[in-house]
Amino acid sequence: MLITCPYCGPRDVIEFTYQGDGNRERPDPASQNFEAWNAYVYDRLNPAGDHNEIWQHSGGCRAHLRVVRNTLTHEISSVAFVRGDHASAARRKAEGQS
Amino acid sequence: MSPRRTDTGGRIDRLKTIRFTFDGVAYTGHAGDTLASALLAKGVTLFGRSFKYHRPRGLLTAGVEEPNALVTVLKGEVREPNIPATMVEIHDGLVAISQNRFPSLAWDIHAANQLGGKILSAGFYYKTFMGPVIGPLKGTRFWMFCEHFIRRAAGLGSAGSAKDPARYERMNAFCDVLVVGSGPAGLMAAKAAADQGARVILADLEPRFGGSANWSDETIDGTPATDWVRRTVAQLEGRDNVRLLPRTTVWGYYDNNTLAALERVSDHKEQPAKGEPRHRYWAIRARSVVLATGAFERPLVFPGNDRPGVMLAHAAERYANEFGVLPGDRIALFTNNDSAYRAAVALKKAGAAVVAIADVRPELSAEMRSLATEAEAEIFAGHAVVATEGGKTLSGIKVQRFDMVTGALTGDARSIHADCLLMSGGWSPTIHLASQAGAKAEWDAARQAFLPPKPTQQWPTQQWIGAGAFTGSFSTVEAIAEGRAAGLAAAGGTGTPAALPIVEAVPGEPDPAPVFEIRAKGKSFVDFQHDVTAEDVRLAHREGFVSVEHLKRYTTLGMATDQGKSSNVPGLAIMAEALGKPIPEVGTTRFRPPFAPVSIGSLAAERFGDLKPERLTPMHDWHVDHGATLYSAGLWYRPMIYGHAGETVEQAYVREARATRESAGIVDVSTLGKIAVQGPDAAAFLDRVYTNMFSTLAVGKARYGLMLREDGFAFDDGTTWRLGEQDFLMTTTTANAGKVMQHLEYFLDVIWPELKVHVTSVTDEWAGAAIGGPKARQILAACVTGTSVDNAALPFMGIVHGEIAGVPVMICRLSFSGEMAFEVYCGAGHGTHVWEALIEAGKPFGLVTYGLEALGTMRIEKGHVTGAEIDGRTTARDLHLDWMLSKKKPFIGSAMMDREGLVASDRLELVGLIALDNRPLNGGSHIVEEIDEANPHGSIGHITACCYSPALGKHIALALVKGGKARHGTRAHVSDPLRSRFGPVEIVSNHFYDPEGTRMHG
Amino acid sequence: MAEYSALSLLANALKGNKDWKPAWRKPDPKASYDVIIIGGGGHGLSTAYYLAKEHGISNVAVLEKGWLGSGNVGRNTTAVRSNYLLPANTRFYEHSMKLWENLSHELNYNVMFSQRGCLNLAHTPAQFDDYARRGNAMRHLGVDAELMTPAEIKRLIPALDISDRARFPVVGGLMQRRAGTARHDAVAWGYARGADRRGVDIIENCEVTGFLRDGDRITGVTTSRGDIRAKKVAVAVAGSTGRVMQLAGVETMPIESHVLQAFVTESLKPFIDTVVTFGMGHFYMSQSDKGGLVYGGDIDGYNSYAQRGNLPIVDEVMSEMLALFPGLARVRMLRSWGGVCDMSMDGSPIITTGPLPGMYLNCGWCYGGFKATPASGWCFAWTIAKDEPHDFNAAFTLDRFHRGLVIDDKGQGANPRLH
Amino acid sequence: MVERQSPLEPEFHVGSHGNFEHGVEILLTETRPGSIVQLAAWPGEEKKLMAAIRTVTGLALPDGAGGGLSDGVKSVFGFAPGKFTVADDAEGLAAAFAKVVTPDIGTVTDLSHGRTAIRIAGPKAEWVLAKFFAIDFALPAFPIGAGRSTAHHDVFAQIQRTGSDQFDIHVFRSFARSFWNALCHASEEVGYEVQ
Repeated sequence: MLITCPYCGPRDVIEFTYQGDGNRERPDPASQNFEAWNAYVYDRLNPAGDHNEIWQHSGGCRAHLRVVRNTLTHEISSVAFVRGDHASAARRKAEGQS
Repeated sequence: MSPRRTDTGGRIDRLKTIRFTFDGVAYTGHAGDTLASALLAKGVTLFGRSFKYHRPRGLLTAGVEEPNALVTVLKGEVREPNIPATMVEIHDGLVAISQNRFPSLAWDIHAANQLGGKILSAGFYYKTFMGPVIGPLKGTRFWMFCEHFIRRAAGLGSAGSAKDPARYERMNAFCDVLVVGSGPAGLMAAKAAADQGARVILADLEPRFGGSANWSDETIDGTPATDWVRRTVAQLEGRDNVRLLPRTTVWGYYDNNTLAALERVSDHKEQPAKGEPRHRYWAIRARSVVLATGAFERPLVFPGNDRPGVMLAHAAERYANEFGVLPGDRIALFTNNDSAYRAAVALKKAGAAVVAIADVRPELSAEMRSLATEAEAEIFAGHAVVATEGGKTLSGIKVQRFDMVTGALTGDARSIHADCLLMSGGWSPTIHLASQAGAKAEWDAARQAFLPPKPTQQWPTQQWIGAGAFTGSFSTVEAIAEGRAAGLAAAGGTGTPAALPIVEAVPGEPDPAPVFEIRAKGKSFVDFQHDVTAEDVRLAHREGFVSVEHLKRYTTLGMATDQGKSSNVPGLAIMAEALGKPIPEVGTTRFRPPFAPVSIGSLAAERFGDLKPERLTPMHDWHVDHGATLYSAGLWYRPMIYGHAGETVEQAYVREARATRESAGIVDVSTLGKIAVQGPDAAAFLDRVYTNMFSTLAVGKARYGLMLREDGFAFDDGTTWRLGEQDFLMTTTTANAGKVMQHLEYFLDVIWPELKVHVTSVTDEWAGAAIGGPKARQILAACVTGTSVDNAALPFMGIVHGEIAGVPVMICRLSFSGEMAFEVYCGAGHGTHVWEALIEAGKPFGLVTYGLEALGTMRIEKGHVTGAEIDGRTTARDLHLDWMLSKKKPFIGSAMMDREGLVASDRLELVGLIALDNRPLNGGSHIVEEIDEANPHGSIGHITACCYSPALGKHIALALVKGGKARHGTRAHVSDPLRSRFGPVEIVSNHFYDPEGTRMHG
Repeated sequence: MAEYSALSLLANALKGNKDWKPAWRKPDPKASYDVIIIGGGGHGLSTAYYLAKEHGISNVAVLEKGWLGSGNVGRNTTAVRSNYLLPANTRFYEHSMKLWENLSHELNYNVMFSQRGCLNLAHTPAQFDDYARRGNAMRHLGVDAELMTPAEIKRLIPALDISDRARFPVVGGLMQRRAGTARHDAVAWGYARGADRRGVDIIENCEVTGFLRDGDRITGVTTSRGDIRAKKVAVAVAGSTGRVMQLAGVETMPIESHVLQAFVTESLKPFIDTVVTFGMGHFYMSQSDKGGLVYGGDIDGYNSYAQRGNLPIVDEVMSEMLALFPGLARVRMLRSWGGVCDMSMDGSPIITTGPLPGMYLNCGWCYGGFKATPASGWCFAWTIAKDEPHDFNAAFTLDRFHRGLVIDDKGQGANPRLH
Repeated sequence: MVERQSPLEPEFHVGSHGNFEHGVEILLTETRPGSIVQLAAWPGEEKKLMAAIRTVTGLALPDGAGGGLSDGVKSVFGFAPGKFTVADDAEGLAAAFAKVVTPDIGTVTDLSHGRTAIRIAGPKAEWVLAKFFAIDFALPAFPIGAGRSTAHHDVFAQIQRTGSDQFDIHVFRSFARSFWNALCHASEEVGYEVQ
């Protein structure tokens, strides 16, 4: 499986660390809403189909990526930096992609 | 007469003689021979024994799909079992032996299994061997008794335990077009793609490129097909953008067009060149893939079809045309399709007598009749072979009139004298890789075969283009046209190419008659290696194992080393007939990697013998030179003790710890994780990450910190040093350095992107030495310049910068041992230099080096926690670290740490233990209130770490015990039935030694 | 239906094996049942069997989307053991072990449970202490465990590299002698036959497409073969838990579905006797009766329902294999496959009533569900029949995560890919 | 000035090795730069950081992910969004950057001791590197000057192409000896020389 890191280009899955369900929302740090905390820590969307998930390119630029990947076919339909302010660092199309 | 070498012909080099042995007998062959062809040329027909009945077996095929002729190749003590003789290229000194036979291949006592006959039907073992319900053999015992013998009878070759001296390597490759298969289709595809300028890899599992062109005896562009192959390969060889990989089996098709291939680099050589691997594992990332993998011929299922001498028709054609070997003198053929007629002609040309062609079809085309005439073969149209005769070799066959619609046999059987029977049951495209890629095969009723699906139905992440026999286009004319189209398409090319090469081939229609089995008396084999018969398939049907997967699993059909390459479709067909359903409704097998068996060495590749890199501290060589016994800690090596001659480990660490507490000791702490936390929000970030405050920490000071996981459990601890207003140096435990780094990065990237903080691993930047003990400060004072190290300049948790022996150092006064202690950090490249300077400075003060054991001893005496206590299940409260949980701010884990399960009163809490019987305690012992040696029960906790404490003169331990703190001052017992260590202990505070910390505060 | 025995084999052989009957019937679904079990894998079938046998509830249907046993019961590495650290797990798996020990007799079907032992190798003194802790935990619950020295290990497994030259030398091991392996498919078939003989309808090729409801209450299922009503609907679908629960409107669960690959070599003469595991990575191996080395390692580490894995894990598993057995470099991997594992947030299972009225849930087996098959069915049947858990599964609740009562044998926290 | 100890020292054997009888196709050496510095810009400050790099080193970084260049003495390349590695034969680079990379631009991290720079050169450099790293080393995909962050299992590596057949590999110091040994081992097939 290849993930196209916006910075590094397509790389083998071995370079990435899976950080799971990207739909989870961390409650406000001071929040006392334990339902929300529990949901954030323990409950996962586990769809058979497109899945919004977080990967870290730990064996590369170490950026975290938001990936939409189909769990039935492993097809990846989008990859973006989790940090919006990294968008400008994305590899330009014109460059040779490895 | 028996099989023999032809006088001329073949792609072997008759001038080169090669010597090898098989079962201890010396043979010769020629360069270009396989073990199969070389032995066959010498008249050998018995190659192996089948799995279950140990029936004698000969060659069925000439290629990778061979189920019968499995051998073990020996290289010294190293064994390579279960290799098809058809895939072994002979070389001088090759030693091969047969397998799964005792005492010899010709006389095998396990052949007696055949006498079991119908009792040993499919799945019989599920119905018996259960044994008595009561008595000494109840439960699993009777089965295990029987199993003992079953296991010894089962199995094919033997593996060895000697380490393979060979080298294995991996190669990561990238290309625009990967072409799998180098027959006419693959060659055309590779050439077309290469002409477009694409980066092309062409792989073929055979040593010779050309596929069927090597044995089809066709002509292309007016020259023998082999010449056309040679010319085309030569053109490709000369190009920078083409890589040719012969002897390379593409065995796996993974996500996003990642394909795995095995190149047998030096198996065919007597000795590999220096540094040359035995196998190279290619991990290929291809933009597009052309599958030109050809097709496998199918056997026909009829009684006696497994006798040595019965072989696939094209295999015989290959032996004759490619290897110059005749598999027999008097050859008969049995077919349901036209392709066998070409074989008949080829064998006739090569010098054999073709005595009969039995064809299940009542009507034969004029072309086939003319080919039969050319072969001088008697035609038996509308006939079938119903028996074979002979012992371990074929002596004759019986043919009988056969109605292919009803399957009825009529009339008298006629015996025909023959020493070789060739069969052809039609062809199955080699769709394995496409199937692995996710494609579901489609049944084609005309071809009587599963074909790869149309491209539109492919999985989105795996895009391939098919060509040639792989797609069901069995003629060379089609292969060449499809190959070029595929190559062009794969390279994204357009334009009108030149005219296609012109092929002259023997005529023949591609569609076989839909006949798979001749039902007559006797064992008719479907899966040759596993001895699955047509009756076994019908038994599976009777017992309800009718889906294709149940059929496979119940009968083991298709589970042998050939993975059903030849047996799959006949098995399905027989089941379909039993069910009265069309074949596709029985199901299709989804093929999984590997296409053909893959050496495990190749998959480990460069990590064979080198599983993990060694991580070394800057002072590593010094430790080794000074007698340290090394301890493997994750990937690191750390000194465990610096033992003196004749010392036990315990004597060494007691000496080291005692000396440290009496004078001073020094330990390498370079392995601690170190993370630079920099930026304007660094302090705020640390406040969120640690349970305690760091924003209040003054520049030039350090603080001990604790981290929790999001779920509120303890995660890691360490000191963090504030080097500047926006510049922190965090230390972590050695084991958790990587995890903590990822934890921090995750929160900065995903949760708090607004924080301006950078984190960088600087573990390797710094060498660290911890020097502690009553004399530690004096030692530092003796060697540090540029700063004072007295109490005023360097208070507890203070940091100073100075120099040691001309090298800048950073010193923090903190203590793990409980002594007055300092951590001295310097650039890693200066680590040994500073270390030696400290050792030198310490000599007058009795400084000792100490290792992990003494470190552990002193930390147990102090009651500090490490990974043995922060084990992922304990909370800060369990470890009496609740004083570190700030109430002034939220932090990671703060919302979750007070849940019911984390504050329960019966949780395990950290305590100290003192052995009251003065005997050593064992790590992993449990704690009980009452000893019951015979029936241990009632565990209330366990020991996490233990040692002999030189400071206390006692055997002590840290332990996690239920409601621990409330038990201080009470007695309990260690219960260690594993090592029969039981005895009384006193439960005490985990702070054994100097609980007030007077020593470290000085 | 005929009992299986050596005698019946002989009698049938004499009749040309023509009289064998299907191992289980192929009935059409009825309109309603007392209990519907979704999932014709090991756990669903054993649940049905014990419902009928222990609780007299035989008006039961087991609904299987594909062919029976097509999930993880036919895709695992067949190890059976009860060598857990935490008491809730140890007790449960030991109950399972006791059922295993009599299972072939119980089912009149040879599931080939062979107690050839399971050896966990330790590579550092600290790891050895960890195993000692685990072994002692087992011993204090009446479960067999023993420590072994490198010399003893070498005698047991001559092909193992225990030399000091090894990157991670073997310093000892934890052995459970009663552990072993079983023939995985036979377990599914044996339970299917056993349940069928007690009147349970096993319905293959019947995919559940939705739930019938009366308000909140689950009253049945819609399937590819029509609607089927039931007083109780039990879900035992392992890797498909997320999908099935979504059909019931439960969007999130403390479960992620991950792919686990497994491998087998070509058939070899006896090479190792026990199940053996590597301590400095993730690798386990045993040898089947046919002679193939059956082995595996870690999950691929990302959500997947694809039953296909990728190369990094393949390479990792083989590398670890050769670190222990350097003589296997020339042995060849014959087959690989992938199974979909229901990884829970603490690595331990869930067997519970609910979470909806009329529903019962069995999931969270991670990649250890095969050995649990008997006890899982036994406990789930109890829970369904009595509407409350047995002591053995009382801790395996769904709400334990929120309450912080996690059973985290590996101490990895809420990170399924690490369990 | 106290000389830095190389982590490769006991395994650094100058001379020809492996299958070199037919010629050496790989040159291996340790470049031992005096300084290796990591620079990281805050979001939006990347251009300023690149300007600072130019000020200190005289090297004008090209735009774009993984862009870099080398003048034979100093080299620089991007390895992550907003992050750059700079190496210099001379010591003191971190101090020089500390003066110009102000806290509002980003951070400076000195890794001069923490990373070991290994140079592999020769006609088979791509071939040998491809044994370890799953990235495309072909020139069009990996132009001269460019940098890549990648890993071989546990060994993290930053690789800069400093010539058409020359690469500088920065690895963590603690892994350097293991990686060096592996690199030498993998080069035996084509013959290599340690300089």
